[in-house]
Amino acid sequence: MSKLTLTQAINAGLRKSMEEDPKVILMGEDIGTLGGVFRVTDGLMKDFGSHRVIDTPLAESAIIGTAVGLAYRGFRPVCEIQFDGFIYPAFDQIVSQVAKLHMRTHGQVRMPLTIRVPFGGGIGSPEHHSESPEGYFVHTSGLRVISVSNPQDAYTMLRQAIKCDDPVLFFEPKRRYHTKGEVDLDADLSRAPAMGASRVVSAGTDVTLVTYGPLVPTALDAARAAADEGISIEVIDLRSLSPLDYGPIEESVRRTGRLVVTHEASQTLGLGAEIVAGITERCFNYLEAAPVRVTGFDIPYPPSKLEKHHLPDLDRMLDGVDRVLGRPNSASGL
Amino acid sequence: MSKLTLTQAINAGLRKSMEEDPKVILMGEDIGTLGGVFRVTDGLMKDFGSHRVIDTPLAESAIIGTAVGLAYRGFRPVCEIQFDGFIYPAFDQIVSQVAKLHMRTHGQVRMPLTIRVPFGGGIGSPEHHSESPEGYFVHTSGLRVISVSNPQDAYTMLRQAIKCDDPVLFFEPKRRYHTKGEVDLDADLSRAPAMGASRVVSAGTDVTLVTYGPLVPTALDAARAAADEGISIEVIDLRSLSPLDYGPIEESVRRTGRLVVTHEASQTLGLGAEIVAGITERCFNYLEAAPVRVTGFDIPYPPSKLEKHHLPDLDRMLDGVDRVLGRPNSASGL
Amino acid sequence: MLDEQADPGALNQTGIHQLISPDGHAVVDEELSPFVEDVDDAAILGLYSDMVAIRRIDSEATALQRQGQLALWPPMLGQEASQVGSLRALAVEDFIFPTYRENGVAYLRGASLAGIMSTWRGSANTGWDPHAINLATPQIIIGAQTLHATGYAMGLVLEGKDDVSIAYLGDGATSQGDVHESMVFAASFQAPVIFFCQNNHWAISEPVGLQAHAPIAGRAPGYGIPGMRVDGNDVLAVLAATRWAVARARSGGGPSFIEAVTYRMGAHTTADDPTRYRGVTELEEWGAKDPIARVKALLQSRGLLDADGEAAVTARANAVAAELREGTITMGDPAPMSVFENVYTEEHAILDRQREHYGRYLAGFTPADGTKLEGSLS
Amino acid sequence: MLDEQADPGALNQTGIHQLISPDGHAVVDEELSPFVEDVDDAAILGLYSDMVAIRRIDSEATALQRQGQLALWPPMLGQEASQVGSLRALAVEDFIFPTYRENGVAYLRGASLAGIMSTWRGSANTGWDPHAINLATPQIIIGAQTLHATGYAMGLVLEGKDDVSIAYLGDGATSQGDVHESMVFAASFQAPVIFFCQNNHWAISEPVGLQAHAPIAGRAPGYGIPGMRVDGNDVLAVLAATRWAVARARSGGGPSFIEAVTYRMGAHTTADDPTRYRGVTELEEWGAKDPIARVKALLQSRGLLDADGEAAVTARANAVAAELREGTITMGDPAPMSVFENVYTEEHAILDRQREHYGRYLAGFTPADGTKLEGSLS
Ligand SMILES: Cc1ncc(C[n+]2csc(CCOP(=O)(O)OP(=O)(O)O)c2C)c(N)n1
Ligand SMILES: Cc1ncc(C[n+]2csc(CCOP(=O)(O)OP(=O)(O)O)c2C)c(N)n1
Ligand SMILES: [Mg+2]
Ligand SMILES: [Mg+2]
Repeated sequence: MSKLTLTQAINAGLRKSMEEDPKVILMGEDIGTLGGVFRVTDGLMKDFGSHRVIDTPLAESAIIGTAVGLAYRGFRPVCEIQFDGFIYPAFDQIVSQVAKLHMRTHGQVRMPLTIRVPFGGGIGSPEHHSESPEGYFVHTSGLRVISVSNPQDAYTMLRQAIKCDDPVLFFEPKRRYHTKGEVDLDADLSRAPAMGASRVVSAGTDVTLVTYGPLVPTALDAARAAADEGISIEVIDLRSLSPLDYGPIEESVRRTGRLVVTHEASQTLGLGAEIVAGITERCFNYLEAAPVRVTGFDIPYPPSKLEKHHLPDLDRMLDGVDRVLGRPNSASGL
Repeated sequence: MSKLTLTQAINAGLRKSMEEDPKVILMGEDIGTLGGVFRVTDGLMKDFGSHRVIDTPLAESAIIGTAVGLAYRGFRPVCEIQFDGFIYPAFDQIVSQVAKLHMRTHGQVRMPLTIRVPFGGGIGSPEHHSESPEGYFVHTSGLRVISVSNPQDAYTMLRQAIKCDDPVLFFEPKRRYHTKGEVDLDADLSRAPAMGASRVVSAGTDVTLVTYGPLVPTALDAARAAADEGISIEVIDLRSLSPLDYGPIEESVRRTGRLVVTHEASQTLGLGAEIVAGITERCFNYLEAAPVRVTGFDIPYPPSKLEKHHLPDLDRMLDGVDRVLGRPNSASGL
Repeated sequence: MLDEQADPGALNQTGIHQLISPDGHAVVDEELSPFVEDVDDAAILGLYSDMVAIRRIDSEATALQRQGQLALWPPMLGQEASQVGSLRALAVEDFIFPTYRENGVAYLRGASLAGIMSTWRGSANTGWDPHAINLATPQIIIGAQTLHATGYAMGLVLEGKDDVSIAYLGDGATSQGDVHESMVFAASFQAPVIFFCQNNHWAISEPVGLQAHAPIAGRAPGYGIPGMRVDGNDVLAVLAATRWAVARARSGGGPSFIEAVTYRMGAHTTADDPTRYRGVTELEEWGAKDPIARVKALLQSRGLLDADGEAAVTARANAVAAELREGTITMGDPAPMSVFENVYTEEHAILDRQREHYGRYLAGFTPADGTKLEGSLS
Repeated sequence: MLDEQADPGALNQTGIHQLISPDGHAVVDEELSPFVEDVDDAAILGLYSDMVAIRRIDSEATALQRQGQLALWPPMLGQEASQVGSLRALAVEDFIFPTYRENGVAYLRGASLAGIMSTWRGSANTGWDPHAINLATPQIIIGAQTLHATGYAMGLVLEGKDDVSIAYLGDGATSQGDVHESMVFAASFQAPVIFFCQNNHWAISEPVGLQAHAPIAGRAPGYGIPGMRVDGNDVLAVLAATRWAVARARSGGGPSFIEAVTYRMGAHTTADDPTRYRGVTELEEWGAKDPIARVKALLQSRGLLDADGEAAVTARANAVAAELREGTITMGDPAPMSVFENVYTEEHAILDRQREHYGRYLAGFTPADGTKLEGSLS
């Protein structure tokens, strides 16, 4: 076991994948000489050469579009999109090509791309640097979407994503890049939890709190705070956003009868909508109250001095918990 | 009143808007000399000149991006995206510019663009010509999104969209282009239903069936068929997809206790997710059964010979109704 | 100040390479002639036969569309020399990224005629295995394939192979950002990719002059990529130009750009009505430059096309047409449950559930009107 | 075959227009000199003063960022001549579409210093009314603004105005599809737009040679747009080149493209560490071409910069710095409820409900740790 930050864990996952398979190559802006603006790819160009760690010209559609061509040729490109807000120029290639090519070719051409996206807010950045675009990709059939919340998952799930023959959007919670955790670098991948599996990260009995990526630590804090007040929250880390793994959520909601979903992305058609709908369909008779969503508002991401008023924090999560419990101290009183 | 097809009604709405306001200009591929591949802009270049009906080079990002510049200059551009599947190259300009500029400039720059998109399936077209991308835009804060289902709404709502100072995505159900209906061309816009208002198009008491755009006629057929079996369906045409107008749906569900949402778009994070979540939040105590979604599957749009197996039809809607009523003849038995 | 260039609409501009004149005479071109020195009479006859065959595909498919057997068809009438000349310059290892219009290329590369038609019938998204014949599926998103070809060629560099890739694109496509980004990446990585642009003068109803105020091939040098304009109705010139580009690419010379100046004699697709936007004069003018007629004239002037030869060519075209028709009209419909296939390579909890539900629905369900559902569950 | 062009990395290439040599001597340029005939000594002194002032903005803002008063700052050190020369060629009616780096341009166009800083502090998305000073907000999405400038200029054509628009862009930006599409549209509609590209040799850590294998301005002719390469560290040459482009545009000559060859002496932003990717030699080489030093040398050689003159220039720079600092550190925080403002121009049922809930939440809520919420509800 090694103690690694999230960035180091991702770096290690890339390194391991490149060692294991010469067809794995990295592409992106500033990922080579600089090692990435977040240093995620630090040292990899030096060790693997500029033919496997490719600094590309500044054009996102081309990064993804040429990765498609490389995949045609049998490569497994891992593309970095520098920040969440810069993925949109590549949207067409992702939605109309990457997501559809396997079906279009009757399964004869595979698109084992991994698209790494540092995402989410909380780091005081300017416009376009704090977005949560995952919903767009979850709505896109043909893609897999995952989001990691800790170094061990980052290491393992990145390796799984790269090994997966389907295209995977890999969302990295940039405000957790410096979070440290134990990582087993030699763990047997075949015995790791499946890439598509969600996970209960804190057991509880009163309320099920579902989240992913950057808000997992916040949700755990909320669970601890609630415990002080005698409320027992079960926290579930989705890990896989597409496909959603309803198993643990269903099991939990059948016990708690109460569901809160929280994410940074805007509410309307954010992941919360799907989970509330999906759980209502699956667990209707077990629900004791309407599920609650605690999310970013339906606004463009605000200037950084205001981001704390957009992003769900511990207090807003607890407010959501109060609401789902019908407790009168819910301040927003939906 | 005139009897017009949907295309003719849109054409009339464009004409009227251009007559009323010299700042209204049309832009798009093949919209001028040809009159559009669906003939929606037929005759407008002849009547208004090539400076107001602009055949653009073949580049969607540029169509929207230059429309942004034209809006800066005080124009009200109405852009045509030739088919749903060709909107993605413009996604960045729509999401990062069109949707955000009003907020970015503290309300000092307005973006009164209307983006017309023929959408949906059912016309036997090749790949990329039958998509339902509305969900991407509903999830995007700063945009308004509407979808029309009949000639009168098309005429009125297009005029409202063009007059609106916010950017509006205007989704036209292309398989209904030839549907005829009475249109009051001289109706007073100030007395028309608000652009953001949904509408009960068929009253009923047992089940609330919510839809929009191309499936409204199908839903009405389903209501008629169900009536023969003694089931009374209330059909609601959303008209506005963003913002959603929950009023009539809430009112209806409080009476029926049963909700079915149907659309062509894929299920995961399709509009149905938001409506099921929103109504569950708002009407939890009135729901007698879990709401049901009858939607396209989570697949890339299939070859046209298979589209009838992807698109919800009358039978699948009735199956959904059976499900929400808990009737044993529900074939899919969710 | 760098100079502006001339109007791209001008048809008989200097700088367009040609090896056969419209009336069928051989022309010498210093740059291109060396690339076709080995093309003997038999080879020219072969090119002629290819062109006749794909024109026959075009007319047969157009007829089948009118008869309701195909949902749509994009004619290639007038562009046979561009398709045949470019394809015949490639080796089978070279990978092709075509648009919807390169159905002649697909046939010559080895796709089955029924396979090609399956897409236009609406039965399948692909009619061949791209890896089996090194041919991608027809791209409908304008310009997108040029990035794929560039990436593929980048892969060839990484592997140290001397194969090449080729991207077909239209004149309209040159306005798309993706095409520009392809040129940037191709130049940056010196990728062995050929951008083969068929300037057929129209993008649906829009004339090439709307897309470009200067000759399209003139954009290439700005990227450090050599550009070549060639008479796209001259099969030998197209063959030579493509060979030039292939030779450059194979020997590490990197990307190149070919503009084949040709003309779309037919409608954009069978759904299009070109009389709404273009006059007959233009059509007549280009009719006089027919790509097949000029090779035929060349062959005849050299006494190479006797009755037997012509009969063989016709026989091949007839056989192709018959096979195409037969393959199309006997094509079965895809199985309903196949909509769920190949979305993912592995299990997918959400989609698998939808598949299961729909399977149950189809199995247990008789539509209200009593008809039976077509196709079998698979 | 059209020719390839030379390496864009080459610094002292022929074809780069210059009016002041790096050591401060006036140079005659046949094409450009006529455009600055009226620029007298006072005007040159003014340009010098402008450059000193914006360099001071740069150093002051960099310091404020280190002190935690700004979240981020993108230095313009070394690019003062490009910013001043281009801006000073424009009339106030001409509309400017800048990137994040044109903060000198913004100041000279009349944005308040506090306004400019509000964005870099993270307090506001804009620090001025774009319509009031004909200046768009700084664009962060690389290349996007070039389409806006093109569209704006198309609007000018529609209105028959003789104003122009200008899009600033970097060398890295030239790889983006949007920039290409801008050139296509600008050429097609003969829009009076100036593409002003500051080739500062770097796009974060990527050298210009990665983006381009031929001089960037050499791309313009391919579109039928004239291109001009100018010494971007020579304020007179930049002024002249921009005047040339403006004159063309105003008189119906359509778009033009200027490549100002300059150098980013500082980091990409205060978050960047350029020692990771570039050596000191390059920096020293460019230090010798400093844009301010050369005008100063020119002025001094002509005896135009006495102690009083220099004092006035310094005084202005000091005043600017003081105003900037004061405006920044006294800036109030935006009101929490302002996150809901200006998303739409009219009511919006869903967002209005969220606003109402959050207002209630804020009003009724004291965080667990007992702190008070900053700012007032608005
Ligand atoms: C991104 C995109 N936008 C629009 C279309 C609709 N469309 C199909 S073909 C076509 C014209 C293409 O012209 P060109 O590139 O010259 O090729 P040609 O059809 O002449 O072979 C258009 C606009 C499309 N398929 N993709
Ligand atoms: C679409 C997009 N992709 C990536 C980025 C991240 N980014 C910000 S500045 C920059 C480099 C820009 O280089 P250049 O155009 O030369 O301008 P300069 O910073 O040198 O002024 C990059 C890659 C971005 N802002 N937008
Ligand atoms: Mg064409
Ligand atoms: Mg730069």
